[in-house]
Amino acid sequence: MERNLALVALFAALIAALGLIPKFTLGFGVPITAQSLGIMLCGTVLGSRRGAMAVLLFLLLLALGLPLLAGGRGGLGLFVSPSAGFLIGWPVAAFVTGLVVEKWRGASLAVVAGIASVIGGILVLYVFGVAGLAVTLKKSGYEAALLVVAFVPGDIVKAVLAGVITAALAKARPQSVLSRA
Amino acid sequence: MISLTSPVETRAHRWPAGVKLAALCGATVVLFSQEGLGFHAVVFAACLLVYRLPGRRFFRAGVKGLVALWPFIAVVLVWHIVIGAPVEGLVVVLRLLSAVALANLVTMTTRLSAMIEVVRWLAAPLRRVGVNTRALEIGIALVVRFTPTLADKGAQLAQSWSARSPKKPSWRIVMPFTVLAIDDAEHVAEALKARGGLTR
Amino acid sequence: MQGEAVISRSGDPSVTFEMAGVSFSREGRALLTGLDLCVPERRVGIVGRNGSGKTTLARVLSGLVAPDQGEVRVCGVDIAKDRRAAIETVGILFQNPDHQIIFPTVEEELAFGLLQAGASKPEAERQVADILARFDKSHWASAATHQLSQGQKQLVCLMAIIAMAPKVVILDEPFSGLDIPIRAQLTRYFERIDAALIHITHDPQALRGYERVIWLEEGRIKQDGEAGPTLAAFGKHMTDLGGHDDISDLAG
Amino acid sequence: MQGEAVISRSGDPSVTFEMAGVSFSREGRALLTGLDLCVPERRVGIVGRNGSGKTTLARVLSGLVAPDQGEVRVCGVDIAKDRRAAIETVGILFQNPDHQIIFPTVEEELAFGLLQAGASKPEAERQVADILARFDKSHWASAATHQLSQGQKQLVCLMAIIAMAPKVVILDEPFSGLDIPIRAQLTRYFERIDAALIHITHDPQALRGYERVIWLEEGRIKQDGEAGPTLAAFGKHMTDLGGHDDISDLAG
Ligand SMILES: Nc1ncnc2c1ncn2[C@@H]1O[C@H](COP(=O)(O)OP(=O)(O)OP(=O)(O)O)[C@@H](O)[C@H]1O
Ligand SMILES: Nc1ncnc2c1ncn2[C@@H]1O[C@H](COP(=O)(O)OP(=O)(O)OP(=O)(O)O)[C@@H](O)[C@H]1O
Ligand SMILES: O=C(O)CCCC[C@@H]1SC[C@@H]2NC(=O)N[C@@H]21
Ligand SMILES: [Mg+2]
Ligand SMILES: [Mg+2]
Repeated sequence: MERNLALVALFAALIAALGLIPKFTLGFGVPITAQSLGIMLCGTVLGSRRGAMAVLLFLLLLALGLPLLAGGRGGLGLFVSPSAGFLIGWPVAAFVTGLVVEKWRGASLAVVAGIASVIGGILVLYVFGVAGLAVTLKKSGYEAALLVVAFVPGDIVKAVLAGVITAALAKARPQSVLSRA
Repeated sequence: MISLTSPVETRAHRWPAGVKLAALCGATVVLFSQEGLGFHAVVFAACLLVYRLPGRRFFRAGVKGLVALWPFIAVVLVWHIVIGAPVEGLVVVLRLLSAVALANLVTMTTRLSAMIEVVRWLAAPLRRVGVNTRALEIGIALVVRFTPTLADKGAQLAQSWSARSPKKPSWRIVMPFTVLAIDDAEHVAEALKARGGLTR
Repeated sequence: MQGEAVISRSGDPSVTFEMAGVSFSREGRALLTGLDLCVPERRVGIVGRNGSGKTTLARVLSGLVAPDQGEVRVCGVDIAKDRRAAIETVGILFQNPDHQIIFPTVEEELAFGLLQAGASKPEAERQVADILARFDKSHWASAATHQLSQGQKQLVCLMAIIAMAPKVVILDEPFSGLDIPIRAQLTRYFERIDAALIHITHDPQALRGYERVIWLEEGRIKQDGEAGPTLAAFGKHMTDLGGHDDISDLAG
Repeated sequence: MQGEAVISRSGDPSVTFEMAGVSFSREGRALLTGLDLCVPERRVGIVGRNGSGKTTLARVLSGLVAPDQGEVRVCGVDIAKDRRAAIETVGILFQNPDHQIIFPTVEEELAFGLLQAGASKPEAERQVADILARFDKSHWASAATHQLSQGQKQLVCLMAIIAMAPKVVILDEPFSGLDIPIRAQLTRYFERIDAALIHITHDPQALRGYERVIWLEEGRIKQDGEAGPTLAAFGKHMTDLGGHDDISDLAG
């Protein structure tokens, strides 16, 4: 029980720590950020429910005003900014990513975690992101979808990283990979 | 960790956090229901005025939070000028600025402990149906704890590396760091348990 | 035999701790093997070489891990099962302060255990201020724990335990990083308090005035009894081992 | 004055270390202030209370952090700038072994520094086997570092440094968690080796036979000179401070 809570809090903090890596803000106001790697890892390591809880905890702290988003941003304002769709999609992304890792035991963990990250951290997440952009920027869904293409290469690299790290962690500390525990 | 709460003590610091949050929600709904340029210009000017009231230091901190939005503002303006709807562009920009400004205002005038109290209050119904909300409170505190220690642990590892290597720490440090973080969480879990854990 | 042993004076709160047939293993290695102990004494030392299982025993005694076999009671409480009673009964000082500190500020760290034990917020605040003042460290209240020096961290951990006033205090090398004045003060402080002490150390000096000493070797009891003779035997054995001239003659 | 001081025998490799006008601060607090030292002695102790800046000084001396002001040379090497020369010159034992260990197995941990210093793989393996055999710990080679006891970890860290054979060894409380036999053996071992030693400790006993002792207080040099008199003054001051009867009389 205490272990689960500590690991959930750790991963929420990990998302925050990844915000220390410099971001690159695209023209329409949403940055390319290492924090989405944290979202993927929440799912692949903690599994669906705890992964989503870690992200929710992170968002809660963000909403409470801690400057945890890349570039030291924080506060409620973010939830009405162009990033809002992505932020709302983050817990769902972690949940779906974790669900895939929990259910699919057929291939090596690295491959499973990588593909799960693509499904949850890209496919599912972008649905929310695009919707958010369409609302905040008053664009059509199609136009918004074009904008997020810029994130694809970076996010694929992150998915691969998530796969590799998860597999290595499962080797070093198997009992801490809750998605497979 | 530094929170975004302003060290400049304003009158709003003493207002109940819950009231401020509720007012903010209301204001945001109103902002997004209005389309008039005049309305948004007045609201934004009012926001700036409110920021200026507690003094220059507070104003500067507040403006810094808005300046961060400039790429977005530039693109929306250019885009709307290109498609021939500059007024609509201005409305989008002003609305966003006001919404962010108001939200940041709440953030800047409310302490973390007060925010945690609101969370406690919001979670009260959960408590009544038997959910252990103590976990939520401890969870918040733990994140605040892990964030600087993660950076610390990273720095420690980098130092241990440079004590024995002339080269900069390489990617090989990633796994040790991850494992260190996990071990840290396991230690915290044990320390929590030693002092009662989630029993209360 | 092992595992069938039963605690003789089961539930007696005046007995510091009792174990019967306690074994504990991790990853296929036996770290503790068949420990039977009944310890009514209130000043108990635990000694042994590096890796002999002292810290493992401390974790079992504080209920942080449950033994694979056997039974453990501290002041009559089944410490691994009844966690609520456990925190009122045992306080443990971890060997490595970095493993113990949970919170970002000294104040929060000290208050946590008190709140956990049921104190109200103002009550906890008062007690924290008290304990800080007692150690003349009131200026530490809002200090960031991760910026403290190693010895300072150790002192914070000690204050956190002392503040909770448990019936039994387990100290895992409490003085290893502390300076001489603090050490002297704490030694005197521990002489005075009512709580029973279980003190793990490599320094036989630190156990002066103790009633009983348990000497562990490879997870078993090598010798156990009155402090004087046990420490003497232990000290002699250690000096013998250390006396070899070549470092490579050293086993362990 | 401060910061203008210049190193007198700049670049002299026979001088253990020299510092001129060294100051270091973190988050607006001065942790070290205006240190001027020229230390040709080869057995140097550093003493001081908890939080007096000993570990910070060790980090500056090993070039892990650069001072805000002033210059530091160890065996003539500008330790903060010339990192390649630095790791051949200084080896540092961290106070907390958990801050030092990077790799999952003992073998990898010991080989790392050797490989980084330019040894070939087979060469490094041979040296690792050597050092493990010398301490009679060959069976530790593939052990998982995180499963070791605190003292065992400390010994691994020490072996990692000894294997690299630096000219100056900085020891930050090397014996705090070690058992008596290992302590005795290491003490003798350190007496014999050629490397210069800078030894941080709370235990004046550990500095027997040392030539010079530096006593730090709040980031400044309180006393510095021949070991005998400095330790005597330090010991007396510490005992005085520790002698008060009430714990709350204690400042620091
Ligand atoms: N998780 C683990 N898995 C396997 N072995 C372990 C684990 N934890 C500890 N050990 C081993 O158990 C033995 C006892 O460890 P313990 O920490 O209890 O020793 P100790 O007596 O406290 O030593 P020290 O004086 O160095 O602190 C050691 O040999 C250690 O390597
Ligand atoms: N990152 C930091 N920021 C601010 N203060 C710090 C930081 N690191 C250390 N300090 C402070 O610097 C002082 C000296 O710390 P240092 O670790 O050098 O002490 P020390 O002499 O090694 O003590 P000990 O005997 O307890 O190990 C302490 O008061 C500590 O709180
Ligand atoms: O505003 C922020 O800092 C975060 C917004 C979310 C960024 C999204 S997450 C998926 C996509 N990949 C990125 O690198 N950035 C976006
Ligand atoms: Mg131990
Ligand atoms: Mg120190």
